[in-house]
Parts: sequence; C-alpha cells; structure tokens
Amino acid sequence: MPRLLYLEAIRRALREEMRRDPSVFLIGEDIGVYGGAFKVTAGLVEEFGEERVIDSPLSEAGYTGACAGAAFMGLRPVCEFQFADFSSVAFDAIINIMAKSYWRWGAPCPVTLRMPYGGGFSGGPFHSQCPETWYAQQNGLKVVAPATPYDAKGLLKAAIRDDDPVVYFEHKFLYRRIRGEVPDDDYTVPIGKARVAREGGDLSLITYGATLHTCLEAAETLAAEGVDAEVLDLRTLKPLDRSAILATVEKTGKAVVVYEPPLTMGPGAEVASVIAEDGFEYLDGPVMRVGAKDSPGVPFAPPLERFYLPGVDDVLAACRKLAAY
Amino acid sequence: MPRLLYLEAIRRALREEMRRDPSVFLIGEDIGVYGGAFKVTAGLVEEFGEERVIDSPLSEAGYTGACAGAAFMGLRPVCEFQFADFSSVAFDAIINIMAKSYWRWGAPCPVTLRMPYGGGFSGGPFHSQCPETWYAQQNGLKVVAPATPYDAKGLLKAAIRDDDPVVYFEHKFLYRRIRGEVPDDDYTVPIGKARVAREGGDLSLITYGATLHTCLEAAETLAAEGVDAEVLDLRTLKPLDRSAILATVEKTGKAVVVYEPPLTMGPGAEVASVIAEDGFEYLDGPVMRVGAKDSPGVPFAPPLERFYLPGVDDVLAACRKLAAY
Amino acid sequence: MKAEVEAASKLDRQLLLHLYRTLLLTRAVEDRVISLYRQGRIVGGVYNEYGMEAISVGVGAAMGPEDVIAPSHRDLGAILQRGITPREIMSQWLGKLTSPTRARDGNVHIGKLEAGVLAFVSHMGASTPQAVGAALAFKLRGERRVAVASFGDGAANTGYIHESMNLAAVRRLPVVFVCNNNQFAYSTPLHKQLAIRDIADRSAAYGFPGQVVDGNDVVAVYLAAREAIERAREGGGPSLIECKTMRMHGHSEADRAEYVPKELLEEWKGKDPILRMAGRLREAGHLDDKVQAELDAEVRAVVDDAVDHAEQAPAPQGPELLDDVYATPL
Amino acid sequence: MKAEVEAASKLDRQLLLHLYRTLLLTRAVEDRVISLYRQGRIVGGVYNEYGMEAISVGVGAAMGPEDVIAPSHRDLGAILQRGITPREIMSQWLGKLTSPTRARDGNVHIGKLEAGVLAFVSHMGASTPQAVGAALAFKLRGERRVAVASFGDGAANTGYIHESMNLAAVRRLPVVFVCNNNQFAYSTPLHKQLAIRDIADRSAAYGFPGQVVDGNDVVAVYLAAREAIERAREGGGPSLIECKTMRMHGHSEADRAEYVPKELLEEWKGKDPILRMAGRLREAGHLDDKVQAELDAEVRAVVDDAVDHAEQAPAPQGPELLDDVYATPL
Ligand SMILES: Cc1ncc(C[n+]2csc(CCOP(=O)(O)OP(=O)(O)O)c2C)c(N)n1
Ligand SMILES: Cc1ncc(C[n+]2csc(CCOP(=O)(O)OP(=O)(O)O)c2C)c(N)n1
Ligand SMILES: [Mg+2]
Ligand SMILES: [Mg+2]
Repeated sequence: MPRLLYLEAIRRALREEMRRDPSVFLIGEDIGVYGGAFKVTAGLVEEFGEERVIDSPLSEAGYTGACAGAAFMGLRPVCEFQFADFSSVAFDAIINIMAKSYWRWGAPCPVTLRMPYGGGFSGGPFHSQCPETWYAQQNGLKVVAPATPYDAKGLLKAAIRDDDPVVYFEHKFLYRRIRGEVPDDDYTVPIGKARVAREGGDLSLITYGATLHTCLEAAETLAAEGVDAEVLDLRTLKPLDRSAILATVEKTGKAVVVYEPPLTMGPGAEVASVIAEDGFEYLDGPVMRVGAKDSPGVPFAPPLERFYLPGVDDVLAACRKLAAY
Repeated sequence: MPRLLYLEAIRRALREEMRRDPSVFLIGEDIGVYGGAFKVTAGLVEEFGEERVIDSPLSEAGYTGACAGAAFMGLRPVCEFQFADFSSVAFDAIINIMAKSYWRWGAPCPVTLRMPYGGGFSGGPFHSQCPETWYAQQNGLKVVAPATPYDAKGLLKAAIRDDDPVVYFEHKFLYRRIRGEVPDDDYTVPIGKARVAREGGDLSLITYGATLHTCLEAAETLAAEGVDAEVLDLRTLKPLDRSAILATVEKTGKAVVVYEPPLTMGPGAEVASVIAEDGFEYLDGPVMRVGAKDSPGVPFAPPLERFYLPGVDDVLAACRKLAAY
Repeated sequence: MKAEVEAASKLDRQLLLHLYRTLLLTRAVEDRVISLYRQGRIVGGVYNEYGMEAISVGVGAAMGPEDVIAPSHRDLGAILQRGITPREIMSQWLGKLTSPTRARDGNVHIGKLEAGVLAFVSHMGASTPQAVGAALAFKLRGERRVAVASFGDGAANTGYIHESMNLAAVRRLPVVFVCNNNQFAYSTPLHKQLAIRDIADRSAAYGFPGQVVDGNDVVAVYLAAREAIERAREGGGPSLIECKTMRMHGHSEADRAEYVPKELLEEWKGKDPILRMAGRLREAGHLDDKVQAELDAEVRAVVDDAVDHAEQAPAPQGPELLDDVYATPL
Repeated sequence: MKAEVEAASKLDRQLLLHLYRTLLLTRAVEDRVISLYRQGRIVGGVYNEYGMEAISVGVGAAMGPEDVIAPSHRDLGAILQRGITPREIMSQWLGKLTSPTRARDGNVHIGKLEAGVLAFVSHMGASTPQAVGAALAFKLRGERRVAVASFGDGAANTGYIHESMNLAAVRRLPVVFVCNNNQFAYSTPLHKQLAIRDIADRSAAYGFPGQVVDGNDVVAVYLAAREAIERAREGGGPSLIECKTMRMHGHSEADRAEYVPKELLEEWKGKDPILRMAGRLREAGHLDDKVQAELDAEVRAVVDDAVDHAEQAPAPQGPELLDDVYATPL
C-alpha cells in the first residue's frame, strides 16, 4: 500500500471522484494552472479541463452561492477556500443557503467545502484560523476534519458523495508533515463515526485534526509515566459520534478534550457538555479541556504562536492533573 | 420610576447617549424617518438629523465595515441590523476587522452592534435566528443579551461607552411584551456581570435573554412542587461571568443551562463545560441543558415553532429529572 | 399607447390573453391573501407585488420549460407560470404541510426543484448567485437552459449582486438578471440607495448589455426578457434588464408606507399594469366584457379552490420538524 | 516621454526629488526584505510592490497630513510617507515587539492610528469599507480630511468594494478609491477576473468619476491622486483611479510565477517606474550622478539602520499575547 502525504491523499480523492462522476467539479481561486496555493489540485486542470477546474474571480460569497445553485441542478461542486479564514465572507451562503435547503424546501445541496485551516507556520491572524465552530454550530451541515492521510482520502470521498453540504477541514500543518498508508482502492470513511486511535484504560483524550498527533505524542509520554491514555479521534464534528465519546468515558472515567481553536466556546465545549450530561455517572473527575489561548487572533511571531497553540506540554499537564485526581 | 417596555428602554438609552456624546451616531436600514423595522429608533432622526441617524443602502457588509473605520477615527457607531439574521453577511467585518483590531494593532473599535434576534412570532428561518454563538466564540468581542428593560437600557449605555466592539442582542419577542422599572437617570449595567434573578437552594437555572422569563415561570411551578430553584441571568455571554456560574452551582449542586439557540454547540455548551471542569466538585448530578431542537432553521408554522423552541415544560422536565437525581 | 399596441401586435392573441390571464390570477391571489390577512388567517407577514405584476408575469412567460428562476419576494406572477399551483401557494400562506416548504418556511419563500424555482432566501441578494450557479451547471453540461435572477433596487446594492454579475460575465453564463426597480427598498427611497439614474447601466461594469424597460408594460417586459433569454440560450452570455415600476402597497401589509408621497402613488395608479393591458387588448379587439367576465370567473374559481384546499390541508403537529434534516441520513 | 516631462515640469524640483527618493527607499526596503528572506531571516511570507512603486509613492505624496489610507498589501510607498518608519517596517518583517502590531501580526499588515494608516486586513476588499467609514467620520464632524482606499484588480471583484463604492457615492463621502491593476490576482490573469477593459469604468455604476492612469508614472499618479483628493476635500465626493501596472515578482517571494508570460515581464521591465523617473529627472536637469550617489547612500543608510534596529529589537516571549486584549478591560 502506498504511503502518501496527507496532501496527496486529498488530491487522490479529488482525482478519483472526478474520474468516477462527471458531475463533480472544482471551483476556487488559483486552483487551475497554478494548482492551488498549496498545490493540492496540481495536475487536475490538465486532466479535467477548465470547465471542471474553475479559477474563480476573487469572490468567495459569489462562487459559494453559485455552488449551491449548481448543486441544486444536480452537480457536485467541490468549493475550495484558499484559506479557511476567507470563508468568513461566504458564511451566509453556507449557513443560510446551503445548510437549510434540504430541510426547508427539499432541495439537496451536495457541496463539499474544502477548508485549509489551522496554524503553526507564522501565518498570522488571517491565515491560521480554525473556524470549525462557525460551522459545527449550524445544523444541516456536516463537518469533518481528518487527521490522517487514510481518513483524508476516505472522508473526502464520502463528503463528495454525500447529498448534504459537507465542510471538510484539511489541516495545513499536516499537508506535508504526515505520511501514511492510503489504499489505491475506492474506499470511504463514514461521516459521523469516531475512531479509537489508541487504546487505553486510564483516561480518554478526545480530539481531532492536528491535535490528534499532539495527543498521541502525549500518550506515549504518559505511558512511560504509567498512565495508559485512550485517544479518540472524532473525525466528524457534526454530527458528533456521541456513543463513541460516551463509550470511551465509560471505559476510563476521565476525559480531556483537546482542540486547536481558542478554548472558550471551541468545539470541545459540546463534547464536554455531552459528557457532563450523559456521561456524568461514568466520571471519576472533572471534564478537562485543552485549547488555544483565548486571544482574538492567531499570532504571527513564532514565540507568540507557540504560546498560543495547545502543545504536548499543555496536554500532559492536564492529563497529569486528572490522572492524579 | 417609569415602567417602560423593553423596546422603550433601548430607545431611551440611544437617545440619552446621543445627547451626551456627539460622537455617537446610528446607521442601519430604515432607521431614520421610518424609525426602524420595529420602531426602536422612532423620533431619533427628528432630534439628531440625518448625519447622525443614517439610513444606509442595503449593504450590511459595507456599512458594518464602515462602522469600524468610523470608530477608528474616534466615533462611536451604533450599527443596527434589521434582523440579527442578516448580520451573517457582515460576519467577516465583525470577527476579522472589529474583533481583532485593538489586540492586533492597538486601534480601539468602539462599535455597538444591535442585533434584534430570536423567535416566537412565525418569522421563519431567516428572521428568527439566535446567532449568539457566531459571536460569542470570537475573542475580542463582548457579547451582551439583556432580559429586562432595566438591563436593556443599562447594558446598551455600557456597550456604547465601551471601547471594544460589543454585540448587543435585543430579543424581538420581548420588545413589547416585557415592561419593567427603568430609572430616568444615567446608569449603566456592567458588562461581564451576571445577576441572580431568583434566589434558591435546590438547583440552578442558568440562562439569559427571553428564556430568563421561561425559567422564572418554571421556577414558580417548581416552588409549588417543593423545589427551590435559583435563576442566574448571565446578561453577558462574552466574557462569561465564571465566578457567578460557579457560585450558584456551589450553592445548589445542580445546574440546568437554558438557551434559545439549538441545543448542540449552543452558547450553553461553554457554561456546561465550565461547570464540568471547575465546578465538578460541587456537582450532585449531571449538568443538564435545555435548548431549541436541533433543526437547521427556526420553523415558520406555529405548531412547528412551539415544538422547536425550549418552553416551560422542557425546563420543568429537566429540573424534575435533576431534582430527583 | 401607440408603440405599445404595435409591440403587442407582434404577439399572437393566445399569448396576449395568457399574459393577461396571469396578471389577473396574480392580482386575485394577492387580493385574497390580503383579505385573509386582514381576517387574521395568514401566518406571518404578507409581501406582494401589487402594481408590479407585469414584471414577473412577463419574465415568467418568456422562460422556457427547462429554465430556472431564483425569484425575489415579489415574483408571484413568474412562480405561477412554472407549475407551482395556487393551491400550493395558499398552503404556504396558511402554513400547511401541503406547501412546498411543508410549513417550515412561509409566505413568499417558495421553491420547487421540478418547477425550476429556487426557494427565495430572505437575505437580499443571496438568491442571485444561486441562479448564476444553475447557469454554470447548464453550461458545464452543455444544456440549452437559462437561469433568471430577479431582485429589487435595494438588493442591487449588495455584494452578492456584484460578485454574481462579475462571475457570470467572466464565464459568459446563460443568466438573465432582472431588477425590479420599484423606487423603494422598505422605507428607503432610491436616492438613499444609489446615486445613479439607471441600474441597468451597471451592466457596463461587468461587460454585458443592460436595458431599461417599462416595468408596468407586460408586453415590453415579455419582449425584453424573451430576447435576453434567447441570447443567453444561444451562448451570448448574461444581460441585465431593469424594470421601472412602483411599489403600490407597503413593504409588507403591516406597513402603512406613510413615507411614500401621495402624489407618487396617484401618478402610478394610472399606470396599473392590468388596466393598461386590458385597454390594449380591447383596442386590439382581443377582449370584451364577455371575455373579461369569463376570465374573472375562471380566476375566482381557481383562487376559491386554492383557499378551500389550503384550509382543509393538514397543519403540522410539531415533531415532523425533525424529519428529513439530512438528504443522506447517517 | 514628452508629455511626461511636461507634466513633471508642473511640479517643483523638491517634490520631484521627494517622489524619486521615496521610490528609491521603497525599492531599497523591498530589496533588503527579499535578501533577508532568502537568508531565512524573515518570519512568514514576503509580499512586495516590486515594479509598482510609483502607485503608492504617488498616492502617498498626494495625501495631506491629516488624511487616512486603508492600504492594500502593496502600498509600502504610501506607508513610508505617513510617518511609519523603516525601523518599524523592518521590525514587522522580523516579528519584533517594536513593530506596530507588536509581532501579533506580520509582514504588510501594518497600521498606526497616529499615522493615518489603517492596518491591512488580509481578506481582499475588507480594508475598503474602513476607508469609507473614516470618510463618513470626517464628513460628520465637518473635517477637511480625505480617506484613500487602495486595492488590487482581484479585490475589485469582492462585494465589499461594490458596497463601499455605492455607500460612498450615496453620501458623497470624501474618499478616493485607488485600484492598482497589476494584471494578476495571485496566479489569476485579468481575463479570468473580469470581462471589461478598464476597472475605472466601474465608477459609472455608482455615479462618480473614474480615470485610468499610467501606474508606472509616479508623476501621473501623483497628479491624478492630488486632483481626486482635493475634489473630495472640497466636497466633490468620491472618485476612482485605476493605475495600470504589472506585478514584476511572484504573488509572494515563494511564488515563481511561471504562469506569467515571459514576454509580458520583458515588456514591463522597460517601464520600470524608478528608471523612468530617473530619466525624466535627468532630462529636466534635476538629477546627475552625484545626486544619485547621495540618494543611494542616504537610502542605504536608512535601510541599514532599520535592519540593525529591528535585529536588536526584543522578540516576544509568549505570554504578552494576552496583554491588551480589550481596550476597556473588565
Ligand atoms: C441582507 C438583508 N438585509 C435586510 C433585509 C430586510 N429587508 C427585507 S426586504 C428589504 C428591502 C428590499 O428592497 P428591494 O430590494 O428594493 O426589494 P423590494 O422589497 O422593493 O421589492 C429589506 C431591507 C433583508 N431581507 N436582507
Ligand atoms: C477574501 C480573500 N480571498 C482570498 C485571498 C487570498 N489572496 C491573497 S492576495 C490574492 C490576490 C489578490 O489580487 P489583487 O487584488 O489583484 O492584488 P495583488 O496581489 O495583485 O496586488 C488572493 C487570492 C484573500 N486574501 N482574501
Ligand atoms: Mg425596491
Ligand atoms: Mg492584482
């Protein structure tokens, strides 16, 4: 089985889906000849032509709204934001046109919204955001955030085939840093299903995206300290896999929710709330959360960004406190 | 002391602040001669003129962005959205221009964003939303949501005088349904401070906005059943008054968080998470939440909307379950 | 009147009577909704195109069966011609399960894929990129279909319209933009909304043709729309039609519209599109008292039936709210 | 060249030398940033206005001391004239606490209220309504100040620009829109971005004047900007200046820009704004080898000092991140 970069896995999924289904097309800025700001779509315009790999004018609200219209006509647009940050100007189109259409008037809106997101590379306040919360709060959307090349391919294929609007969070920091086994075959990863990334019995680390790797690293250190952490990779943020969350807490009795957006009102607040309500009887300690610092933006300079981002040490500190509880 | 409608209290605050400070001006759609879709600004253009009560073209992104620019020049814009729902097209201006400016480059951005919000009048999916979550997740913003005429006036005055962007949620259903004592004098209600709206020792109802009244009504019924509920009115959603939340839970050991947005990922998720982490040792039962149904939109027809909105019965059911725990 | 009669004479009698009948039906539905509203039998607010019917009727008549429209909130006349029935429309006003939005949405928020009607989104401007996207789909698949985007003079100033028109222009998409300029956006008069005389001129900012049409002349609207739609169908790209008209009622029926100068209303009352079309048909010998009476009766029967149907239709109970949330359930 | 010399001759020597010196300084800062970037000493990506300096230099020179600019990401030449020092600019590139954004933001995201520079927001178009709002404040207070909004040919297609221009037109605000048309938006060439020849023509869609200017001619830009700014200052309302130019480097220094036709670059190399201005000054007798050498030395010294300063400036530790989050602390 080939070992691919996270980014290559995404490209594979796009290419395979475009070959499989002529109704799939791509739209975004600089995705054609240039291959996208991160080269994710490199080579696709050569294979599929300019009608199916569309370089849009600089108009996110317009082309996102247009994706909804194309989807209503039966196409399957894959809509790329150059950075997830810029989807803020298309927020209305996503939450009001797309998310509500099937429920409101029975029109399926099979759009995949590709969101290169996350920090860790001195991108500053407007190129590093984690806007999962913007979308995970909106019912009618599905929101996924793969952490591995395998899931990146499988979830993207599932998203494209899904008849609902799916917000697909691809972590920029993982693009070229993570390599993993990715089958050549046509597989999908089901939307809505979490995955136990590491089995353990002492406490549960519940996370997704880039912080999965932070958690796995922390888990190794904890193991050396005699604490056996289970790591749950949520993979889907909407709808949440409540039963997987409750199952791991039932098993360990202790939960730390880890995510990259700022701590307050981050997506892990919902996870913690589910545990505090439906998993209360399993709990042997407080439900802890580790997120980024509550700053208005992701900072630019490396020392600030290191301080800002949740790191292995932050996860370890929370786990040690909880393990000792 | 005059007993004013919630809506009149808002208008008073606007008039008093405009008289007090010539740098305060209003901008929005139809707020001048027409007095606004809800007549909140009725009479103000007559007193302050068209330069300070500006009927904008239909361009929320543009005029919200312009408010930021005017604020940087030292004015204090009060920016009205005709319905809070429509702020989705100004989302970027609020979270990227306004929320980050002081932190990022030291420019205070004293804008008050008036958001008529909430359901209960068959307004349908685009005129009834509760977008508190959109803004409460963004650091750098302050978010307030008064539930009484007294707070409506006091928090609006505090918001206008504040040097940060403040998102002011005024509940449409309360406009003409709630009357209360509102002093003629110049008082403010501090941003960031919750208020115990009803003392009680058996369990805590933690809420804000229109559901404060739902909770107070439920508390009366519970009292008759021998359950003495404390009701905490958060008043500010960002930053949360964590100590008030923890204090009431310390007192009662049981918490039900009640809010009007859909249950999942609603603003109460953060409240529940704070309790589950920092109030864990006080807890005698699960942290429960009552919110609207997880539907993609607020429905139009009354039977659907009644089913959708969290009502007294929903609050009672949760409280009875928790009281019996 | 001369030019009008001449233009009309290019159309056959059947088409002219279709336009007239649709004007009558549109007005009749509006009148009935208003009277139900006054009786407190309508759920929510009431918006209509009173006095502006020629625009949506003319545009709707010019569309082909496979074409698609993203209507504004004042486009009943077009919707009625696309196979959405008066029964469905009345069900929508009464919040019944038989409405196209199954009581989840209301009033003018009607959409139906099979009818080629994209459900109106309240956010002004937000419907327009959807039409552009539909046109994109038509072009990509090589279909000879056209999308129509309809919006008002207020909506014209939203970013959505700019981005939509520019995108359509760059890709030469088969889309026709129709702006109904009724001189007001809620209470805001034109001069506070924009600083140019003709919104049609904005087409030059994108590189496609624009024209001004008398929005109270159903034949003029029809002819302009037909030409623009055929141009788009033949690969000629987008165009913009500005229809000048006047909003004769309040923004909604709850709005007494005291901000509208009385004289303006008086002036435009004389331009009522239905009376004008009637006069023209009579002049051309297509209409007399007998035909008028037949049409009135026919239209009344349709509306009566629609209201009866809607009143008897089932209302939602509540829990249906959570059916069909996802098109692909988990 | 004849017309240029004539236009230039209307300006006095001091002003011409100021323009030239600022062009040199801008280019020198760019060159130094690029060399630091190649050495791996810059934090983050590098964007510059290489070959386009005449626009921001000309516009910046035309602004009054109390005026305000919402710059684009290629407006160093204007920023340098507003009292933001090369030291501050280099501190920004190196992510130091002495930068105007205290290392919280970087590269071209420079802003300073006292200097009348509104910090650039990455989101294309988002800076423009801020300039409109500043102009609104000036008008409301009766101040004789003008706001300048600068943006590119790509940004021109965002909804923000449409809404901003329309709002400025309706209220006749003292704002000057400057579009630097450098023929590319990242990799996207003009014809995929818009379907008209001159972006300046879009001003007609709002009802104010627009004009095309040779963006590589600093004097032409200066004169056009001065006229537009003075018109705005006198209550004449907004206007749009489109400066035609060419982006001579990649979108960022990491972009090899292979999508740009070689011939296009060759053609525009000959139009370099600095060489052109030098030629003109020499022709007019304002510049000789000696003056040039003095200017070069002066500019080099300024840049050397700025880099030294920035390198020695303190870097953030981390926890300062959470200082000064709110202007009104709780
Ligand atoms: C983005 C947005 N802002 C505000 C509103 C509230 N609103 C509804 S209709 C309307 C006026 C629309 O004017 P116009 O586009 O001219 O259409 P008309 O009603 O005149 O047909 C306004 C302000 C809205 N629906 N959407
Ligand atoms: C809303 C938004 N979308 C995408 C981007 C990414 N981006 C940065 S610059 C750029 C191209 C800008 O082109 P133009 O406006 O012509 O300015 P230029 O870089 O040519 O000076 C793009 C697409 C962005 N910054 N903002
Ligand atoms: Mg109108
Ligand atoms: Mg450009």
